[in-house]
Amino acid sequence: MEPADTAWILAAFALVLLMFPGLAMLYGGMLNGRNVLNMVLMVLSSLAVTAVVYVAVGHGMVLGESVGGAGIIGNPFEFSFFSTMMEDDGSGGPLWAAFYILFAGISVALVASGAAGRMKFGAWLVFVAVWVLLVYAPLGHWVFAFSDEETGVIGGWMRNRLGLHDFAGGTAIHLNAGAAGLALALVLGRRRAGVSRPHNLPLMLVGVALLCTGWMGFNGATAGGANFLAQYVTLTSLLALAGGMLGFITIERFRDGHATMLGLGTGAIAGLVGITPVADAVGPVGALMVGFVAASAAAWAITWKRRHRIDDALDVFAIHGIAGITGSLFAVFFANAAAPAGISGIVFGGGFDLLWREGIALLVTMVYSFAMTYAIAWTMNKIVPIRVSAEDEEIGLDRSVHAETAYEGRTF
Amino acid sequence: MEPADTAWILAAFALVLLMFPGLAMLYGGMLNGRNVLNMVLMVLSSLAVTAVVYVAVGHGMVLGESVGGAGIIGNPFEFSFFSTMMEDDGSGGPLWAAFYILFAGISVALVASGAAGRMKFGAWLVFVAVWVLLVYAPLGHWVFAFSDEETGVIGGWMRNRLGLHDFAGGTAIHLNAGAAGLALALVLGRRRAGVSRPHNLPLMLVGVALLCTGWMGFNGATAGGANFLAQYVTLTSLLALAGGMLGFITIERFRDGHATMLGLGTGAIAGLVGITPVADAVGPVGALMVGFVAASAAAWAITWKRRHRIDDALDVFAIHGIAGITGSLFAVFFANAAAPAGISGIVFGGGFDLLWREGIALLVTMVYSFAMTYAIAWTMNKIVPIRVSAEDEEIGLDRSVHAETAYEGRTF
Amino acid sequence: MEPADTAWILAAFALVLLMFPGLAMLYGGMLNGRNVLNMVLMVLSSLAVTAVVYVAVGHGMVLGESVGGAGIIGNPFEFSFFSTMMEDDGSGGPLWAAFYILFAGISVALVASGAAGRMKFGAWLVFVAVWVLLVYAPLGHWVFAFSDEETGVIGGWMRNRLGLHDFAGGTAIHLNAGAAGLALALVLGRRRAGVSRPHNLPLMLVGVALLCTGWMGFNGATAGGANFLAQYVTLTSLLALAGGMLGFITIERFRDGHATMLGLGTGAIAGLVGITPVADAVGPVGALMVGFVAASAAAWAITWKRRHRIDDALDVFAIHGIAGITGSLFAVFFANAAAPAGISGIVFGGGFDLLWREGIALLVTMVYSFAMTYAIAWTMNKIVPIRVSAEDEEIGLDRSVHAETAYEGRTF
Amino acid sequence: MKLITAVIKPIRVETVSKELEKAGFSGLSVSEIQGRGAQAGRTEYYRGQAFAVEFRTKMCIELLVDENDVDKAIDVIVAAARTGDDGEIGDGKVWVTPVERVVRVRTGELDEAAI
Amino acid sequence: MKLITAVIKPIRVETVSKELEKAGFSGLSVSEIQGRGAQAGRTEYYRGQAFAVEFRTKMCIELLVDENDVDKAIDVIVAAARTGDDGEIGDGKVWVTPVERVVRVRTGELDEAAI
Amino acid sequence: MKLITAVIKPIRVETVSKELEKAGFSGLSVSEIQGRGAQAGRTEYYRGQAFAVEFRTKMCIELLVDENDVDKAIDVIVAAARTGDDGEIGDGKVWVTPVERVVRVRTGELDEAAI
Ligand SMILES: Nc1ncnc2c1ncn2[C@@H]1O[C@H](COP(=O)(O)OP(=O)(O)O)[C@@H](O)[C@H]1O
Ligand SMILES: Nc1ncnc2c1ncn2[C@@H]1O[C@H](COP(=O)(O)OP(=O)(O)O)[C@@H](O)[C@H]1O
Ligand SMILES: Nc1ncnc2c1ncn2[C@@H]1O[C@H](COP(=O)(O)OP(=O)(O)O)[C@@H](O)[C@H]1O
Repeated sequence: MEPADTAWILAAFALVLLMFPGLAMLYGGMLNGRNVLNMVLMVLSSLAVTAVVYVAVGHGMVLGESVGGAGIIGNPFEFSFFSTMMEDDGSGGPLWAAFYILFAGISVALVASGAAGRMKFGAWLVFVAVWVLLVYAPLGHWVFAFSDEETGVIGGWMRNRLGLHDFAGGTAIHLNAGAAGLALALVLGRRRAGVSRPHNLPLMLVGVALLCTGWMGFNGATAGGANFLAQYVTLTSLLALAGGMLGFITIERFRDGHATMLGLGTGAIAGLVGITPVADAVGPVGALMVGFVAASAAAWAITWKRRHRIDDALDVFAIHGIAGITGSLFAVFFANAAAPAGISGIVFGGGFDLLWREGIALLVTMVYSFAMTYAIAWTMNKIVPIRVSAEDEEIGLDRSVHAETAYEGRTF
Repeated sequence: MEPADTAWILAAFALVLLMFPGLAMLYGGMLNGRNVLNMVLMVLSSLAVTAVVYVAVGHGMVLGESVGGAGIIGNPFEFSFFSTMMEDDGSGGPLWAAFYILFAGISVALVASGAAGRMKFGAWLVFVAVWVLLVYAPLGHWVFAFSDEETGVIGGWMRNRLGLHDFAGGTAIHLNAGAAGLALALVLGRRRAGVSRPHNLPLMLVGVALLCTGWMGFNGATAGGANFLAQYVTLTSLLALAGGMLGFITIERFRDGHATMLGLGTGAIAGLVGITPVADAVGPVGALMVGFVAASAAAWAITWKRRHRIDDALDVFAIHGIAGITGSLFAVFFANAAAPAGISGIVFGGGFDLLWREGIALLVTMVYSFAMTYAIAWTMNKIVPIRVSAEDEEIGLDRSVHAETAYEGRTF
Repeated sequence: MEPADTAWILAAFALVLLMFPGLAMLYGGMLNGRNVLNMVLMVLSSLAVTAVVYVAVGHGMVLGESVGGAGIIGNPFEFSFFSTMMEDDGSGGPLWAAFYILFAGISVALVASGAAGRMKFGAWLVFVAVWVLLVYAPLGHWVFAFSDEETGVIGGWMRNRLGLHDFAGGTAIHLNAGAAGLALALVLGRRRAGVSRPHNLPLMLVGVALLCTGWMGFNGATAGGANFLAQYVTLTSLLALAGGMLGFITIERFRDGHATMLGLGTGAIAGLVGITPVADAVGPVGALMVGFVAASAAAWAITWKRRHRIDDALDVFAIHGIAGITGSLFAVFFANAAAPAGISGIVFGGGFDLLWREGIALLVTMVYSFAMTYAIAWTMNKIVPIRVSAEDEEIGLDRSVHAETAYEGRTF
Repeated sequence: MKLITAVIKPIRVETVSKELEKAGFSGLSVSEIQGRGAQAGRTEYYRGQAFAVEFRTKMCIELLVDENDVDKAIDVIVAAARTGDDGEIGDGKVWVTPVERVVRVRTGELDEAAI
Repeated sequence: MKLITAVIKPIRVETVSKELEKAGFSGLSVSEIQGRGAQAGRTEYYRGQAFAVEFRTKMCIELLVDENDVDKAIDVIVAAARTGDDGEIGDGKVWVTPVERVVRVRTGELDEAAI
Repeated sequence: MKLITAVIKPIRVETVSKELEKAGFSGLSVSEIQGRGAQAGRTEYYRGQAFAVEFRTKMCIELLVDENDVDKAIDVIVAAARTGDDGEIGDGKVWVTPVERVVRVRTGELDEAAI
């Protein structure tokens, strides 16, 4: 790893680390004032538990050589206890390992939204470990493990056999988290008290700020170093962020009559979700449009979901699922061959194979993630109920589960 | 662009991005609790609209070759739709483009302060687009477009003909925003409810934190890469930040009898405004003093302005205008020839030409920005009134314009 | 200094700068709502005053050649007024100078916790200057000033004669601040109103977020550049952070019956304190464990201290003292020779000399810092009382000392 | 006229308010209070330190009614505010105080007309 | 003695308080309440979901006065609290309840002397 | 029955509440109010601009008591709420209003039984 690349990835690492508290504040601020701290604990503990799992076997399962060359799962023991990280072999091992822990951690942290205000904290900690092993690890392997012809190492099937284009984890991270959040919400059932207004939108704003800034590190570091690709995806990410803000408030303006701050922030995130898989494949104008349509799609999906009364409290499926799918499909049609990825969208003369390759990847990701997460949560729930008691829920999880309250003098 | 330079500019980009939510929180926290979200929407939408304008024609107008070689405005179509950003020509095109979007966006975001709590949101969005084209773009061209003797490209008149020294945009960004904010405040007229206490100073603190940190990226990246100049301006920026904190609370202590947290934070920002144009031209002790006097001047200007009952609610003119002028003038007299810019201040034997060159630049910037902004706002207001109704203002813009409130259970 | 190293240190500088507002929010959020702004002022003014002291004589006292070759204190005038920082001698002078200002500033900012809610602000400003000169500067010299055989420059005794291993300032910064905070708390006496509940835990969360992210810059930059060591300590810091979160909530779960968000955040910090001196000396699993045991030790120490009714309001001794000692001692026993520092812990066959060397360093640091801080505060108090009046304390320092309140409409 | 004051559980405010509206009481005022009583407090932990929080958050409803409506209003409130199957500790109290005069600010109307 | 309670619009608190002071009523207590009445609620939108917010924020002023001052105090309040030209819906209500005893904590003074 | 209302300094709430409990008054309700009176306001400064803050934060305690307990309760409150040596300005006031009926939501118990 060149020093300049190291310099950028070190900085990007710190930026991505900000996404955890950022997500905690975004989600916490959107809930009522009695379940803020619980949400923060869920999000931050995701990182802690993931780190442990990763050091043990997770990193190998994602980036290790495919077991049996099948492209299904990496060798769990390839990096066991990270002993290979201690010597400098020039590959940047420890830094990338740290980085991949954040990738996995943020995925499961997003899933927490499906459990907002009603899951036992102990059950959540167990869920995180199991989910990283059974859901994230295979999906991560499929998408992040590149085969290497020279050394003969075989990686994940989606990336290498199916030939999926996914720049920074639109499938393994965002669509995955979206589907899983939905599944968890379904197993848990709806909140008793019903939906409540966000209790602190400025807190949500701080969260959005940290999340979006971290995203620049997330996408930029996926370029692998301080290179032209990193420059390019920084530009497209910024443009998608801008387009996303405009897209969401445009829909709001015409549907509800008002542009809102929550909408603007939501749009920023949806725009970034949309660009994540295709940041290297669209042109600058395309990036603005990816942001705009992804955020519009998310805005539409939120309303649609509400009508079906699924209590995905924080809309992870709409924002990370639907916006991600929209971004991917946009690129299938409008990818710009002049962009670094060099792919022509169907509209610009590209082959239709792009469509079915992306289609299969999206579908498999969604189905696998949803079904497996549902199975995990359902099974855990059979063994010991994972939902808190009605009384605890009424009191609010901050107080009933964690014996603390977010604000002095405001006990709600 | 060298990889190491890319590494730093990528990181700096993310830091500067933090300035947007930072400014939103600083301004939002200082208003009453009924106009917070509106302010956030204004600040963040500035970035979104600017991005669109920039991709279309803005970037060319600022950095393109001067139309007719006049040094007045760049060629709007030179970078149209950013199609030139897609290939790596070694110049770091997409990254700098992204960076310049932030520069333009933050300038107009600062202007939002002049409209605090009384402007229609739709009118604001239009204003942003027009202002970036008619006010920021020419000023940016005058200051940021360097002529290139080799290629014969001709840049802006201020920088190249007048020979202005302005390290990181003291004129085109801060003084410009200060004058424009004042003009907008005058067209809109004073707030009906009068001035109110800041509703949430910890929120303002978060804003100051993000803003000041972003500023290190702002000044540091203006050095163009990971070089000695970047190191040097990082040091002088830190020292000016420190001097600014001390300067403002010193004035407060003697004028009002108490040092305040709002004052400390305001001083930090004023100190950074002061150093921005001269970070490469003063010595370390000079940097401490720039911060101190710039913040003191801002503290004085705030009181002076209050006496004239101009409702520049968030003091953008005092903090970004007066502190900026003070910093520039300080350097005219006390620039240290040993600093990277190699300029001798008048006190140290430098020529008086520095004074009139800076003087002209400051005056032209201020007059142009003020007059043009006034004209834009006045004209818009003639076509459709840009101020909200008295009733909407009384209810607060969060609720009346955006149909949401910042805090649950606190409707003020 | 190589450009790539500059790139990383510039970014790291900005990250470390975040630690100041981060600490202010962490401490402010944990106090009651009447002393928030005072705490913020204390923390941020620490940076401002330290900068002035540093430019004058501080930097020389820490990093200058040892006066008389004794290893006790550096030559105060070696860098006076930073005039040597203006030319590029390739050593990165201004950047490191800026960086060391932050190191010193954050140390004294931590000490502010010992004065929470009861110290005169003017007295605090004086205390900062004196403390940096008399306590931080010698300790910093002992630990940070390396001797250079080639040039014959002689550095601090702890590092060079005693042969202390301390990666990023566990002694000079954290243990020092812990002991000093305790001493200051003792001189000031306990708060009249007694202990109160944290008034705003989400604010504390923002603080923890900024603090932990900054820490990555802190530890990463101590590696000196964008090298393997920086990569490695980034990984171990992340793992210690994770271990710290788990450690603290595990103790809480078994002692109090509930995991809390305040505990999780506290654990994250304690974990980072633990790893700071040994980030280059333990393996990845060791880093997880350092975090876990350091946070557990801090959790235990907090309870122990409470029983002795010492009003170290924000537990700086437990978190920065005890956790730091625990981390250091862990490495004495379990240092992994394969890690970059190449030290074998006693358990892995290392010599017992490690134990007494660390032991002496920890003891001397603690005793010197405690005694000297006590003496300073005691003396200052004899000259003019440094504690606010009972009435001011009852009203709350925000209002009585700074004439402002943190939240509108909530005057507590 | 009488002023009915009801201290109830926060979770019941919406129900009580809706039921009162159905019963024809369209106006009322609500505020948050902290109450102590038979219902036990709870303990919170901050860095291992236990804080006894004796007070429970309740909502206080105030309702001006005509003399004749007092019984009806109380019945509605009590029925709507009760939680669990036969009421739970902490469900709250309702009390009635005499009011001598009521004025509507907008019109200056008096007493019954002003409610 | 009587207790005058006034529920008024937040924007009028300052005026009412100033006018009362001018009229010689130097002491009073204010708190925030949420009111429902003839004045319509409003709708807020969060991610497209409509929340009906029935309650409007009002301020509640409480004022202990001597028997003889009741009329004067009510007149001052009503005049100062009215908004628009002839008052607007939601301007609020003022009511009077009997008080049997008042004690000043500081001195133990009673009744009229304690107000 | 009577309703005792006490406006006191925030710093005294805990003491008053504890003393009342000792004296056998286990139930009460507390809320925060802003008070104006003889006690002077203060000035705050924001960027050099002075804001007169006339109101002081006080706590309002409400206590339903049996007729016979009124004197005892008032004595306890006054004694516990007084600050300084002989009381300070701003220590607050206590007043008593008649209550005609009390109902316990949980059980429907009435009057004395419901307190
Ligand atoms: N004597 C009293 N005076 C005023 N308020 C009271 C009194 N007793 C109880 N309350 C209020 O009523 C609430 C419920 O009372 P509590 O004794 O806990 O349960 P219950 O209403 O079932 O008897 C308390 O939290 C308090 O706010
Ligand atoms: N019956 C009532 N009892 C107690 N408070 C009431 C009652 N009716 C109205 N209020 C209070 O007075 C406020 C104003 O009443 P509203 O009916 O909206 O307008 P108006 O005062 O013009 O008739 C309400 O928001 C509520 O706080
Ligand atoms: N006439 C009044 N009506 C209602 N509340 C009052 C009245 N006078 C004072 N208060 C309340 O009592 C508090 C203390 O009163 P103040 O006049 O400052 O001191 P003191 O109680 O020593 O006379 C005030 O802040 C206010 O909340």
